[in-house]
Amino acid sequence: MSPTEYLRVSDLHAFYGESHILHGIDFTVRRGECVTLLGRNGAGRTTTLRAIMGLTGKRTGSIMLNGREAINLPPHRITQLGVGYCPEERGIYAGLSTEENLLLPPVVGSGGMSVDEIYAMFPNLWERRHSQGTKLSGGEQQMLALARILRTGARLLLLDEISEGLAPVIVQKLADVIRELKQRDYTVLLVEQNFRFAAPLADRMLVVEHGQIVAEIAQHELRQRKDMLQELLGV
Amino acid sequence: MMRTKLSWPSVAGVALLLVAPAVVYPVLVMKVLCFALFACAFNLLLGFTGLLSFGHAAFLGTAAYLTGHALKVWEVPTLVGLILGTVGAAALGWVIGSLAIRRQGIYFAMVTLALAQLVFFVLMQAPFTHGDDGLQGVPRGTLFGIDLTNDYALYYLVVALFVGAFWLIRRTIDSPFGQILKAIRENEPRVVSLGYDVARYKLIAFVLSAALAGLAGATKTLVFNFATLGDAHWHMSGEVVLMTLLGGMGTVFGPVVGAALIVTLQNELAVVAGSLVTVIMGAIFVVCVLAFRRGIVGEGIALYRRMIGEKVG
Amino acid sequence: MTEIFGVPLQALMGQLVLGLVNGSFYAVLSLGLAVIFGMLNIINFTHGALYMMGAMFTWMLLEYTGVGYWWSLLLAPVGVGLIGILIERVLLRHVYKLDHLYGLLLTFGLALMIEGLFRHLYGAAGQPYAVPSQLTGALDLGFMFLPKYRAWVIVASLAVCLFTWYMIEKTRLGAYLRAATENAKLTQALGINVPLMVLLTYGFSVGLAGLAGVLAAPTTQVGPLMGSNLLIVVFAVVVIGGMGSILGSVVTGLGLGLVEGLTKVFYAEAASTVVFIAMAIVLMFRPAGLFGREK
Amino acid sequence: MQGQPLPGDAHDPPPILETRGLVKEFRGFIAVNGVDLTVRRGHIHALIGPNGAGKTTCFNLLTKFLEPTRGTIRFKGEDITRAAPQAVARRGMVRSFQISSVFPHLSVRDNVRVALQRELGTSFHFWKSGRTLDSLDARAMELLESVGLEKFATMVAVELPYGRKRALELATTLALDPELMLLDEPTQGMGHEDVDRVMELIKQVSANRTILMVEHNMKVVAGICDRITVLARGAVLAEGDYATVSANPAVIEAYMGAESEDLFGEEPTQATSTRVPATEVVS
Amino acid sequence: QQKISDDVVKVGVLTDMSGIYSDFTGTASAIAAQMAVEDFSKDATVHGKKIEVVSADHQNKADIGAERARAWFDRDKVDVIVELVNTSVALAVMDVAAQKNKLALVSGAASLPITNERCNANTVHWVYDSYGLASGTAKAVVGSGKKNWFFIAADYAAGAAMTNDASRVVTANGGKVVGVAKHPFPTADFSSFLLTAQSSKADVIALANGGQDTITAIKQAAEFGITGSKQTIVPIVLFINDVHALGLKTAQGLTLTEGFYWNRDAKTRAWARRFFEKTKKMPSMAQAGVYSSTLNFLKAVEKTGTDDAATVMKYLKSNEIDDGLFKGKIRADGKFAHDMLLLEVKKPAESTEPWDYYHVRGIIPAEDAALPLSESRCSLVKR
Ligand SMILES: Nc1ncnc2c1ncn2[C@@H]1O[C@H](COP(=O)(O)OP(=O)(O)OP(=O)(O)O)[C@@H](O)[C@H]1O
Ligand SMILES: Nc1ncnc2c1ncn2[C@@H]1O[C@H](COP(=O)(O)OP(=O)(O)OP(=O)(O)O)[C@@H](O)[C@H]1O
Ligand SMILES: [Mg+2]
Ligand SMILES: [Mg+2]
Repeated sequence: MSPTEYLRVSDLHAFYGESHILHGIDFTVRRGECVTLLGRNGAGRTTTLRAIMGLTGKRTGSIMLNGREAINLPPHRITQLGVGYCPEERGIYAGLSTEENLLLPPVVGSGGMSVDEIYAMFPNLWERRHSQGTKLSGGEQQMLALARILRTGARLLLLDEISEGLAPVIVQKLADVIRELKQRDYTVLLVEQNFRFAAPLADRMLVVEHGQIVAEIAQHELRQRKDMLQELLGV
Repeated sequence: MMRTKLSWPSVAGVALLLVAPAVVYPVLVMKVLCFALFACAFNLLLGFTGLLSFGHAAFLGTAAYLTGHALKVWEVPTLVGLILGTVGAAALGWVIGSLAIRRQGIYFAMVTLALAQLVFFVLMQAPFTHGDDGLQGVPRGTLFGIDLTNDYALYYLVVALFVGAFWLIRRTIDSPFGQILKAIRENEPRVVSLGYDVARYKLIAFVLSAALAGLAGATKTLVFNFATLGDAHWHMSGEVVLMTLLGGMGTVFGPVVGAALIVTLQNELAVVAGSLVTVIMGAIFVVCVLAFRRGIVGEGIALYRRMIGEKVG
Repeated sequence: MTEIFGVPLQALMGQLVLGLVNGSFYAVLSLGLAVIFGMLNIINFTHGALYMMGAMFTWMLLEYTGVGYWWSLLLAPVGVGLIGILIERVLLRHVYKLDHLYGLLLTFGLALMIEGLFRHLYGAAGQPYAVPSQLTGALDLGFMFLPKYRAWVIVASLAVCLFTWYMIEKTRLGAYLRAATENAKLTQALGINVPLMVLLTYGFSVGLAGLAGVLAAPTTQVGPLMGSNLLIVVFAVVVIGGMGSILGSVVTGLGLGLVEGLTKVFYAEAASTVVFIAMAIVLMFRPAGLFGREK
Repeated sequence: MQGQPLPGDAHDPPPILETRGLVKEFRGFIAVNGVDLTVRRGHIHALIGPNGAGKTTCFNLLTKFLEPTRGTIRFKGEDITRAAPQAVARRGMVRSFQISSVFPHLSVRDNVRVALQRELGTSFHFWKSGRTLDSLDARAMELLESVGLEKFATMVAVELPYGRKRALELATTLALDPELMLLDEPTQGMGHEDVDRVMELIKQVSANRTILMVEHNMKVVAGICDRITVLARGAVLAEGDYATVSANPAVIEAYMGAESEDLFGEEPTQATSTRVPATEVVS
Repeated sequence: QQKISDDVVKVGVLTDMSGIYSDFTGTASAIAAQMAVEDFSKDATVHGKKIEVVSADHQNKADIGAERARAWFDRDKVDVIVELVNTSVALAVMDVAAQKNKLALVSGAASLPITNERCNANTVHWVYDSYGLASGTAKAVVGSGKKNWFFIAADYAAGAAMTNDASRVVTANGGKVVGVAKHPFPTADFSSFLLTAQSSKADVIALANGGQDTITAIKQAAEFGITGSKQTIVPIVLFINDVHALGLKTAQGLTLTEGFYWNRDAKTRAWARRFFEKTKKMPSMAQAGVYSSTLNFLKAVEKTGTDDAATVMKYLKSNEIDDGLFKGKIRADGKFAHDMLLLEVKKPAESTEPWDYYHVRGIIPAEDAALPLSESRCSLVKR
């Protein structure tokens, strides 16, 4: 495998109970790259991320995380390989204050942002740091979910629908954050419904349909493959 | 369905029961039958409704004392005595049940356990139970002129009672009511969405189970001529769980097998095990949970199905 | 002197204080149960047996190694905790995936085994354990003479409850624990070794039971049966408290101790049943328990 | 953003279900926020909206699986705001679940029979023989045929493929012959062919009843729905037939965003709101 | 003149080996019976027929006990069942013995009904009963000048019975009952009851309960400094094994009644030491009773030449019994009336050897320690 390659997923199948959701996902993400998974509701993008984290039911195939096979590792070991996961449902803890939520994930690598940096980046969190996690507004919860993995120094970020439920200004800010992360040579795997948000950020876009990758589009091909995207994403 | 697949064992079983006293002690068999009935009643709840009651001894004990007192002090006819015990247990079941079904799962178990303990204390303190002495020397009386002090006479009464109750339980399981119980165990919200009042089904199942447990207790008093606090102690509640688990919960014959095993085991351990009886009982529990969850009959059925190449649900 | 329902206030106060002593046992035990339930979703039927073990260890330490009360206060709970860890590793592990009723049955069987074993080895009448010399004698509270040891029991258990509460509510570790209780999978995905946490939590909670055992040793006969009856009462406490919060179980524990104390004044015969009656009433009006949120 | 329910003109059928100012709060978080919903007799009415918009919660409120925090629900003119779930079901409003919801270890036929036997009124009769239920088999088979499951009648439900389970669920719901049927994402997790079958099915069963369904699949919505209500962040964003709704810019922004015309317009727009996918919320 | 049935004389020791009574009965009782057989005849025979001892654990379950008794009598040729601790089991087995016309010699159980309303012709109550302990102790203690009594009584049949029996004697002998505190059974915390007792200023605090409760109460009495105060604690039912379990430090000064004390005289000591050899503990009165009852049964068989229940019982009831452990006569109602010992627990300093726990403070004559036949409700007592 090429040295710059950070994540290689091959022939990944995943299940929830009896329902077979992923039917053989194949893709790779190189270090410092930002890749977006597009697709309709229920296409299987979230499931892809959950499967990488080992959160689905049964899963088969192979997941190489910079050279280590992770398909059989328990979630916390996967994280310790330097992965940060921001779940679709955000997963803010009601039992913890904002700050506790932020400090919860253990540091898994060097080069994570300091708490001050984070508060500087998301002032709202600073203001609300003592209030109960789930009392935050949807948008603030989203920031918190993202912020807490930036702290850990994870090099690969799996971000699920981070733009959703956020006011345009914050979406803007998030876009900047992602860009900055790319500067810092983070690797990002983005799941997005909001095409406008994803398009400018992604080096490549993978289209998921019924648990399979049906198309790959590089940043520069966007315009000419517009109709094809229409067809795949639209109705 | 069960009905067709398992009817031959019932026939064989009944036949066996009829000839049994020729070889084994009638009293021993009667004891087994009492506990088998107790376990079946319990299984109706755990195995077919998915409710683990950890306080079924309360019903066994209460009925045992009620029947005993009625026969000894009020000197009612035997049949009336049995009915009183059963009805009493049912009533108690209704009270405890309507409290307990407000909670699910583990809570349900704890609540039943606690309430049963309450009943135990009450029985312990009530004068008519004679505390430690137990309610002794309960007369068996007569039935349709037949003198029941004769073990064999009583034996056939007990067999009749058991077979009757057992039939009722199986009938219940297959009945329209039983169908709903199964459905509730499988997927409660769905049953609600189909317009059934789940709580009432649970309660009825609970009362039914309590009543039959009561019948077991009443019969036991008749067999042994006494009722003691042991019948109401929470160890007894534990034992019936063990019987059901060992025999196979949710199977029709499991509890019977389990009861037979445990009863004989206890009798034999009495001579051989010295002071390790409880340890052994506990060990059986642990093994069953870890390695043997289907229970003897359950495993048997599974094996049988595998042999005739049928999938196990 | 002042009277309440014909009971001299002095006596009443006395009984309340004594109720508080029992209450603190309930509190420590139900606390452990609650934490275990929160993390493992298991009702730990062995809790009573392990409480007994705590006391037995205390006795053994003195009997065989001459180690006294104060060291036992540390060693016995640790010992019990280790045994708990063993139990979790060897047995409980296998039932998490199953319906949680199996957890209950498993621990029940285990309790039988432990109690039977100790009875077999050390007899039923139990063993004597003297009050540590530093705590003999009584305090004059004005309205009663409270044996120093009883006072110590109250102080110690309240301290333990407070400590546990602090650990869980205010520390990093506690945050992990709360997170794992709320959403184990995600917490693990954030890089926290949840299985290990579960192991330690169980060890700790069981250690609490052991500690309660040590505290009980000088006040009751140290025998194999001391756990089983107490446990059922604690279950009732748990149902009443409702597994809601840590504080919930503590408060309920102490509260019921007081209620029991009062009952002993006004209608002693009901002292052992009052807890269960209380439970029935609570169930009628607050099925989820006083501090409980539906699980 | 409050969408106005269109003034019911003459040839609009009468409403069967109406909600006024329906609100549901979960510990401070408002999942459903003042929804006025009007479902008219005989319609296939779709409830769409981004994840976490409150669709499933709405269902749970309508079927009384959740107690509304505020607001009223009227079904067939009667106020059912405080009725018990089973009572609502008996009045003829029956729902299906977002996660497939069958009785896994009962046979396919028995699954349907559980629903059918309610009509017999013998469901408390524990002394009656199970055979008394055999009279229902004929009807059960009919229903299974109507969803193309007749071949699987004796199979244990567990063993059905996902799509077929949804079909079975539908059959079970149909067994109660409800006047109003609530379907939560009936095509979720299905392949194309399944989707088409279910679409057909819904169309065909809608003959003499009303259907309210949650659906993410625009194809289905566009295909068979007479009327569409769009929820966003717990409130009604728009209402009307597919044409009206899909043209509504607010809806395009909030929900259909990705397929809107100015696909590559630079300015970021109002994004959709997503929280816990209901698959993990309900149950 | 019948012979020995089915050519063997079998003694069944039915006892509690795994439960709360196992300390003062249990496996050691079986050993006691075995000793009796050996002492009776070296080669364990009578009239050339083998003597065997079998034993079983009734697990404190009456039905298991009754079951076992039936099996023994019908199948295993057992002629007599001894020990029978736990009153519910004892009463149940008595009935079986009567049915099968075999013998039941009770030494472990305490309940009065055994020789009162539930008495039968096949049963002897060998060692003690709750009435004897209650009234006997009461009379002796009141006699010693301790007039005011406070009862801490378990709130169930047995507790009530003991309280009444004792109270009657107390008042009859010019004493006075200043209070009764009923406690639920079982109780883990007696402090509140002890407080009330303490404040009652009674001379005597009588514990009308048993087993674990009594032990706990005594232990906590020590904690509350009642032990060693001028208030005397009188546990009505207590065995030397309980004192052993409590330790002299806690138990010192208790006044109680037992039917047997190993360290009473040379004979008892000699026997007890042999018992100790085998069991590593000194005999309780129950275990002594097992020895005594077995021995005397065998003697009776030898004298009468049969193991027929009626004959043996007739002999036992018509001859004075004196085996060095117990001395007295078996009454019509089956109560073995013998002297009881009023004992006081020594201070740790006073104890000269292990298990040397008691001062013998007096002898309670048989007639004080048994329900007067005039008051008996036993059908065997003709008036
Ligand atoms: N816990 C679950 N149990 C069963 N099925 C599930 C579960 N979670 C998701 N699914 C199903 O898996 C399929 C893919 O879900 P997934 O969440 O991956 O969709 P997605 O591509 O992320 O779209 P969106 O996030 O917009 O819902 C859907 O059909 C969904 O119904
Ligand atoms: N029990 C609950 N406790 C707290 N919040 C809840 C609960 N149930 C739902 N919610 C919240 O209410 C909102 C609406 O949830 P709902 O399930 O109705 O969304 P939905 O529109 O059905 O989404 P989907 O398309 O994924 O089914 C979500 O944000 C969810 O977080
Ligand atoms: Mg998703
Ligand atoms: Mg013989």
